[in-house]
Amino acid sequence: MTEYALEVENLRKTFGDHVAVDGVSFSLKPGGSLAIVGESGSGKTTTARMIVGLERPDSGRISVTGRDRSGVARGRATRLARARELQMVFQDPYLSLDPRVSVAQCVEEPLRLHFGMSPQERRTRRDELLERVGLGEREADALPRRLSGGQRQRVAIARALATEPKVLILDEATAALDVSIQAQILDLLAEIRRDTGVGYLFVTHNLALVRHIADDILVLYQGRVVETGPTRDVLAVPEHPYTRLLLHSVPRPGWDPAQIAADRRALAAALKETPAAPASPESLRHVPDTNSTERSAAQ
Amino acid sequence: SPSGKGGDSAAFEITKDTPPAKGAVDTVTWSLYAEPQSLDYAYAFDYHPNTVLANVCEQLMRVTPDLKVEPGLAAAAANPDPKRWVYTIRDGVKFHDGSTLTADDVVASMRRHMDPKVGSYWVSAYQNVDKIEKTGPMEVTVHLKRPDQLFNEEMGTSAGTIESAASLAKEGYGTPDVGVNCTGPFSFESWQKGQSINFKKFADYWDKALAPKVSTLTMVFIPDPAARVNALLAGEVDGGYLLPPPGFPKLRTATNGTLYFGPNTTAVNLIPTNLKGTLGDLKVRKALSMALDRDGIIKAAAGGAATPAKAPGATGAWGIAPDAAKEYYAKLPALTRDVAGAKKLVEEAGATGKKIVIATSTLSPEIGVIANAVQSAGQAIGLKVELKAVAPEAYTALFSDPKAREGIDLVMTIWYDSTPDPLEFYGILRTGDFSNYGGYSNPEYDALVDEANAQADPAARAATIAKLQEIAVRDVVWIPLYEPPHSMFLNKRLTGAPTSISQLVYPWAARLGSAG
Amino acid sequence: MTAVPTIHRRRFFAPLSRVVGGDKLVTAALALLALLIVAAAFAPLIAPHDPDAVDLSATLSGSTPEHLLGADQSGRDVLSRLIFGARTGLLGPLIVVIVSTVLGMLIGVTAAWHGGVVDSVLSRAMELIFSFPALLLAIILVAVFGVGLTAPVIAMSVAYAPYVGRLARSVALQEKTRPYIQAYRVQGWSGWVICVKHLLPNIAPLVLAQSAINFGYALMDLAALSFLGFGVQPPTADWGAMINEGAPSLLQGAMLPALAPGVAIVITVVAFSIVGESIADRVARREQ
Amino acid sequence: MAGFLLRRIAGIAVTLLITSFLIFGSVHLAPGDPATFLMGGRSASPAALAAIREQYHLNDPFLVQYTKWIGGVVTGDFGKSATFRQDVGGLIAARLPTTLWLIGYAGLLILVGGLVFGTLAALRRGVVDRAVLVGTGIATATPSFVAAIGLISLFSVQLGWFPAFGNGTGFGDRLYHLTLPAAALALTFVGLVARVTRTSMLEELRREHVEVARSRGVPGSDVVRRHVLRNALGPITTVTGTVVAGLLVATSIVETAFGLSGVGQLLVSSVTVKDFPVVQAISLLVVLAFVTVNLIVDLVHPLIDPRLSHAKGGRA
Amino acid sequence: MTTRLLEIENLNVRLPAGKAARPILDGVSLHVERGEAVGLVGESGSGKSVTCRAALGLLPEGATATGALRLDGADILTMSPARLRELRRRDVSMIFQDPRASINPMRRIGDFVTEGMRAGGVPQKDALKRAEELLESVGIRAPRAALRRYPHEFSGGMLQRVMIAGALAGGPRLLLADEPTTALDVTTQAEVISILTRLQAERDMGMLFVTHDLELAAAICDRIYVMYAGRIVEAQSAEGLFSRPRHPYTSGLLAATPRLESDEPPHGVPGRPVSLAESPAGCAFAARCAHVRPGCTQEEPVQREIDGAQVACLRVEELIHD
Ligand SMILES: Nc1ncnc2c1ncn2[C@@H]1O[C@H](COP(=O)(O)OP(=O)(O)OP(=O)(O)O)[C@@H](O)[C@H]1O
Ligand SMILES: Nc1ncnc2c1ncn2[C@@H]1O[C@H](COP(=O)(O)OP(=O)(O)OP(=O)(O)O)[C@@H](O)[C@H]1O
Ligand SMILES: [Mg+2]
Ligand SMILES: [Mg+2]
Repeated sequence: MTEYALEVENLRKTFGDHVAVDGVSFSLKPGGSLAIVGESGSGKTTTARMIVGLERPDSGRISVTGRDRSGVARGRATRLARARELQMVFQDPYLSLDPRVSVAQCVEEPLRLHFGMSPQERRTRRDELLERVGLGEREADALPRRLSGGQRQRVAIARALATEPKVLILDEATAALDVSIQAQILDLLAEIRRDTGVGYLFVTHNLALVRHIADDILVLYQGRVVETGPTRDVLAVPEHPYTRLLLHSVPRPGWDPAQIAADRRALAAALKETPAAPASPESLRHVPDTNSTERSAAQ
Repeated sequence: SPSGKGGDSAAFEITKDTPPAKGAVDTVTWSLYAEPQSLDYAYAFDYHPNTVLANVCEQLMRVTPDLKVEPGLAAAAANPDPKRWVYTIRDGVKFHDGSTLTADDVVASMRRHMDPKVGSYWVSAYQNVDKIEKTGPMEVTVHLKRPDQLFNEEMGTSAGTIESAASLAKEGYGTPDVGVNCTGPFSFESWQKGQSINFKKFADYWDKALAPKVSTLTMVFIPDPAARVNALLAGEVDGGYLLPPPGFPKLRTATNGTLYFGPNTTAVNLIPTNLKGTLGDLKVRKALSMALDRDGIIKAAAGGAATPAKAPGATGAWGIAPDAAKEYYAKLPALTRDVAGAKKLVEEAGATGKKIVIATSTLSPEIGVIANAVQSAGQAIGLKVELKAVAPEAYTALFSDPKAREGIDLVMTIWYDSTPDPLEFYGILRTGDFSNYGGYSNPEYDALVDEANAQADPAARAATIAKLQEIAVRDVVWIPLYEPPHSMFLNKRLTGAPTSISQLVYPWAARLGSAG
Repeated sequence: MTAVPTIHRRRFFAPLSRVVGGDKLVTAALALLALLIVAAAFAPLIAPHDPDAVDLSATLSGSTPEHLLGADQSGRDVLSRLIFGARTGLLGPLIVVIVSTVLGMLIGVTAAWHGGVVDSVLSRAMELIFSFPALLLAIILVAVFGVGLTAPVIAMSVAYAPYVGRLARSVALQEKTRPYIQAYRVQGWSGWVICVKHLLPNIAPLVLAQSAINFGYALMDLAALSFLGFGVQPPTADWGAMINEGAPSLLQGAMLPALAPGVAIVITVVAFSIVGESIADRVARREQ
Repeated sequence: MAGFLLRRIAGIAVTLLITSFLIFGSVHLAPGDPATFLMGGRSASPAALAAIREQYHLNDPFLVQYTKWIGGVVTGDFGKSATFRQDVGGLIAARLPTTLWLIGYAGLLILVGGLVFGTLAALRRGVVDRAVLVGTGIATATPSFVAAIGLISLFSVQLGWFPAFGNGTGFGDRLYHLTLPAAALALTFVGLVARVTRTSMLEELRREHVEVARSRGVPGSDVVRRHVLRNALGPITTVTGTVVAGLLVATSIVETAFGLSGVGQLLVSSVTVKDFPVVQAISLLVVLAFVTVNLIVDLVHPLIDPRLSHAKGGRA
Repeated sequence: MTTRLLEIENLNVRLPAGKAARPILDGVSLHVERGEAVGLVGESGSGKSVTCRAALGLLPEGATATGALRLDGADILTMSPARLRELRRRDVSMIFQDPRASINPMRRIGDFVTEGMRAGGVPQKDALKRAEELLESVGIRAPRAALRRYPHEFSGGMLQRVMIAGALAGGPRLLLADEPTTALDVTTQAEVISILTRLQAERDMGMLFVTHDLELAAAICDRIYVMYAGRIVEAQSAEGLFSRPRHPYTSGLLAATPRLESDEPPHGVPGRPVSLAESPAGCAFAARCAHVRPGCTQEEPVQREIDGAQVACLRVEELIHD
């Protein structure tokens, strides 16, 4: 009995002896928007992949609208149920579409799998979805190779929306696009959230972007959560030195790279001394509904 | 001298011998078409091992280049009664290791053929032998189960080869690492596996008439026919026997040597191996024989160098009575090609449309060419001729394993006699003989074979064999194709080597020497 | 002749067609192959003579109006034998390619898709077969089961499978991690469906390109075996066997009986590699 | 490194054990009585056959026979050839020098020819590249036996430049004798290596670090040597390794065509007469050579590409 | 009048041969003074890299160039190959986007850093010593050991430092930086940028800094050129660009860039960036421009100076007053 669309507890994943994700917990309200930020290799993608079931967590719990979705789905029913709850949009629009499948088919496929629609209904729904992401009939018949990066990402979004998921996971979904196109896609995503009430889990390393798209933010550092809270607060008054560093690193007028470089070295040195505690406990001011992160960070 | 004309190819001339050698030469390199698998005389049953061994190991009897049987290591062979051969061993014969030849060596050498553990290829020569005994320090007696004149002649082949008993007892006798220790004019030196075998002149050779003029003799193995011909033309090797027919045109026109054609005991035949099938009908066999284009076959398969044959046994194999043989041969009905007549015969036999299976193989090019020609001839007279390809090793097995012959009606063979006695060939058509592949059976014929084998007088024996020949031709037991001459190429710096096929058993290299 | 060149996903042998002749060369190669297939299929209608008809008067005749490519030792028409020889010449490699492609795809894709133990077992098995050069395997099987086309074709189908398998595996491994495949998993499709409907079709062109090239190599290997006397047996007209039979005639200055089938082999293999390489090139360019 | 080597060698041992079993086992599947094969197709009395069975342990159960055989193999005893009545080891040893010479010679031709033609094609785009591509296209499509026939009829029959037979003795003579066979053997693979060289060099030429080197004023020849060729060596080594390992079988064709008595020709003639002890031994030898060459290639790779080094990893 | 360090005048680059024939750059003019950091900003395919490489005399294969490219007055386009190599070794250096791709993975770091010097004839020992100093100056600890290590043993950020060290080896007067930090994390980017700007200032080098990040360009550059479809559409001082963008494309780009400071959400520019080859007659941006007038698709805009900014827009005067 929970009001959360997505709830993640104490997720952990290791590759060999490398700990990629360690004790990550968070939750996302229906229609909410949460951003996971962190530098390269901090475990963002791994976390996202565990949530959609592409990777099996070593331990931890994932639940969607209260139902347990930990582990890789076995039977067809669970597989389909999970797919109707969670969908994902990938980073590289050039690789995320089957080169042999036309745009229309690409959107129809999940409809066929998930809903017992008549072909007519399916076509209508498909056209709705494509229109929703700003694609017309001309693009519908095309193969992905004839589309631009932005158009492809629109197709990917339409495809993800087809199963009417509760939560859409976007792993650097705009990172490969030009700024002018990125903004178009962000506009579109905001609009979709308003209209459908789908929740977003953004994975990104671009803090400036986070400010405009996410209600809440979760900062990952070496697989662990170092800070979390409402975006506005965290960005205004970052508590953890790493968050501060990340924030200061974003170029802007009055930007002082030399100072940042010094801070970074200081942080690295500090962490080296206490490798077990990447986060200072007082920096974790808000951990929604679960204290596990606090606990794991406080030890 | 006999000569033949094959198709429209150039005529070939039989040269009985080459001019005698004038002087000594240091080294001679001779080509063989393959590497002998062993130098053990018990397994010397093919052209290449025999060509080598003839110079190294000697037999009780000796077959001369003009195909006569003479005393060899046995100074005398007596036949006191039809079921006994007594051999007096020659005195003062030295083995290559210096030891002296005794009756013990002879007994040991001969008994080996009868030992199943050895698995001698010459075991059939001993099929009538009861026991072999030493009957004196220099005398050996062979007791027979039935009269066997041929036995004595076979003692001129590998079946009569004598090796030192001590050497025979050695582990690995006849292999490249151990070699052989006989009494011949050349002694074994070394064997470069896969490349050559080297021999040295044997100083203590007993037969002074055949004292070698060549100090070192090297036999090289050149399996590829083209390579062999080119090596001869380039002077990389000095000579070779049994050359590939496709090379004849080039060798004939060589400037550095001469291609000789010599007397031969070889005949090329088609063997009907299944006298219960389509070919069981004499008319069909006759028809097939009539339909064959022998001249064409000679041109395509033998490089034009052969004579069409009327009889299955080679005329050249009548060494015991060469002149009488010509008369007997002349009396045989002429073989003229008559396709229409043949076709009629097949119709009469009711065999039109019946199937004949002929074996073909890549073992040697002639086999394929002849099989193709037979197929074409058979189809022209209304038979259905199928070619069955058999693997090279299976082709050899056709002649030893009845199972391998199952389903095959016709097999081409190149058959040579090791002795100058035509009974060696005609004897095999006796009922139940190992080599009577078709299972031909004729009591009259069998009786004549036994009669001949008991006749000590060559002329009388020849007359009996002539009757055998007539029957074999009449019954078309084998279908004769042609008789090729024996071929040899000799570099012009050399002379003296015999041209006849007896080089397989005669120490031919001992006569080799410089031409100038 | 066992080092089959392997296609790499992005890198590939410069397709001849890209440097010389362009699409025209590919068209020419395809036309030639089509011609060859037609010739093989309708050999009895096309060949001027019965391939086995013996004409001893024409033995080793050179090129004449009657025998355009001359006649062999037995006086058989070389051109007709060449045309009939295309039958075994193409059929053997075709079987090898089909079997090895199916087998290789199955192994490669299964290994890549399942990963883990399945992958390591299958990869080991492929490595094991790899340590037998195709020709050796063929020779061993010939030693065991006797000469003829069957043993070499079986041997080569097995020996070529890991070449296809390795390629299929590596391509499938890459393809498997591509987001579009993952997107299908996130959509809830079963592994089977994704594998068959999306993975296979996407890796197929590259694997087929490899197979087209393998075709040429299988042709060469099988011809070599026939040349050694292990493969197609006389009197069946077969290119490799024709070279074997024709080789002695070279001594008599008759080149055609051995040369004509030799040239036929070279041209056919070149044509197959042009086609295979251009497929691979197309795939590679589409990827970029 | 040592651990890696040990693991690889253990792997090879397992591979050899399995392959030896497969080879020995498959030969046992051969239809027909091995004893008759051993008689070389001659007439054989039952007594002679029994003697042969005894000599070759044919009456033992399969596994016992295998164990005896593999036990012998480990101690270098490959059994006795049925046709040659000699030790198989000796038969092979006598022919190995010729074959190794041939492989070495051909390998050299392949490597040098492949590198030279491939490099030329990669660097001289245009006419040279086209010529090399057409040439190698045809070369790779020319089976060695076709090449052998062509070379023999041209160079030894028509022109008489090279000897027609024999392995030669001594260095120069061998070189002279084995030139045509080595050329026939190498032709297909020169084409292959040239094309791999060309492709991987072109690929390296397109790499950014090559452009970076150019942008830093490094002369063209140095760029080619240090950046292009050096980096392209990986795939070239792999292909050359596979090719050279494969030569051991490919020589059987060339040796047969040229009538050279080497291991390959021995294999072919032994298959023809079903001399199984020889076939088994040579097959095992080929497999051994194959895996050994592959091991060498694997050991060479880290020397070419430090990223593959098994010893150290990690980042600064 | 003193000559400028780098002066590009009306540079046109096109690929002529065969099917691939197309223009890449059209009338690009820009200049860099000694000690000055100049930004070159634009979306992908706009021609930033081509412009940058042209300054080293590196053109795409088969491409032809017209116009002028001068370094200290010497024309790069007409230089002999030997002189060009000399120029690359000594006068101009370039830093590329992906350090891992730019450094030969099979050779040692030391080989990379000393390569240019060795080609210039500096003895091995001296070159290594200098390389050690350079590595030290870009902040690599244990530089002597680092010389013997291989690229794969370093992280991306560290490699980019090595790259910078290598670029500085010849003591260049002009540094070309083609998106040197795009492949790096933001924190690493800051570090690399700090090294780059420090060294640039210390050595009084001119720097042409290519990026698609307007904020980054503004943070480190004095002047910024904005490129669109193979043409320079606007050139201004950094503050000017942010406070008074003159070209509709610049404004669009600014509006589309998410900002940490502002609450204004990013707004997309409709359509997608095109390359020069794809762009129709007239203004290449016309199809995406909110202020487009029929004339825009007919007449190609030429650069004009407005309030110290160079702008290539037909309607720039009208828009200022809007
Ligand atoms: N399949 C895998 N096998 C081994 N290690 C992996 C695997 N996937 C990820 N890792 C490691 O796990 C860590 C976290 O990776 P992840 O991709 O989640 O990072 P990320 O935050 O998404 O980084 P980026 O911003 O670069 O995408 C990294 O160190 C990565 O090398
Ligand atoms: N070597 C080349 N051959 C052919 N065309 C090229 C080459 N290099 C660049 N181009 C073309 O020139 C145009 C400009 O490319 P350029 O690399 O300068 O863009 P860019 O502004 O650097 O883009 P990015 O931000 O993606 O690096 C593009 O359309 C590109 O396709
Ligand atoms: Mg990621
Ligand atoms: Mg660029």
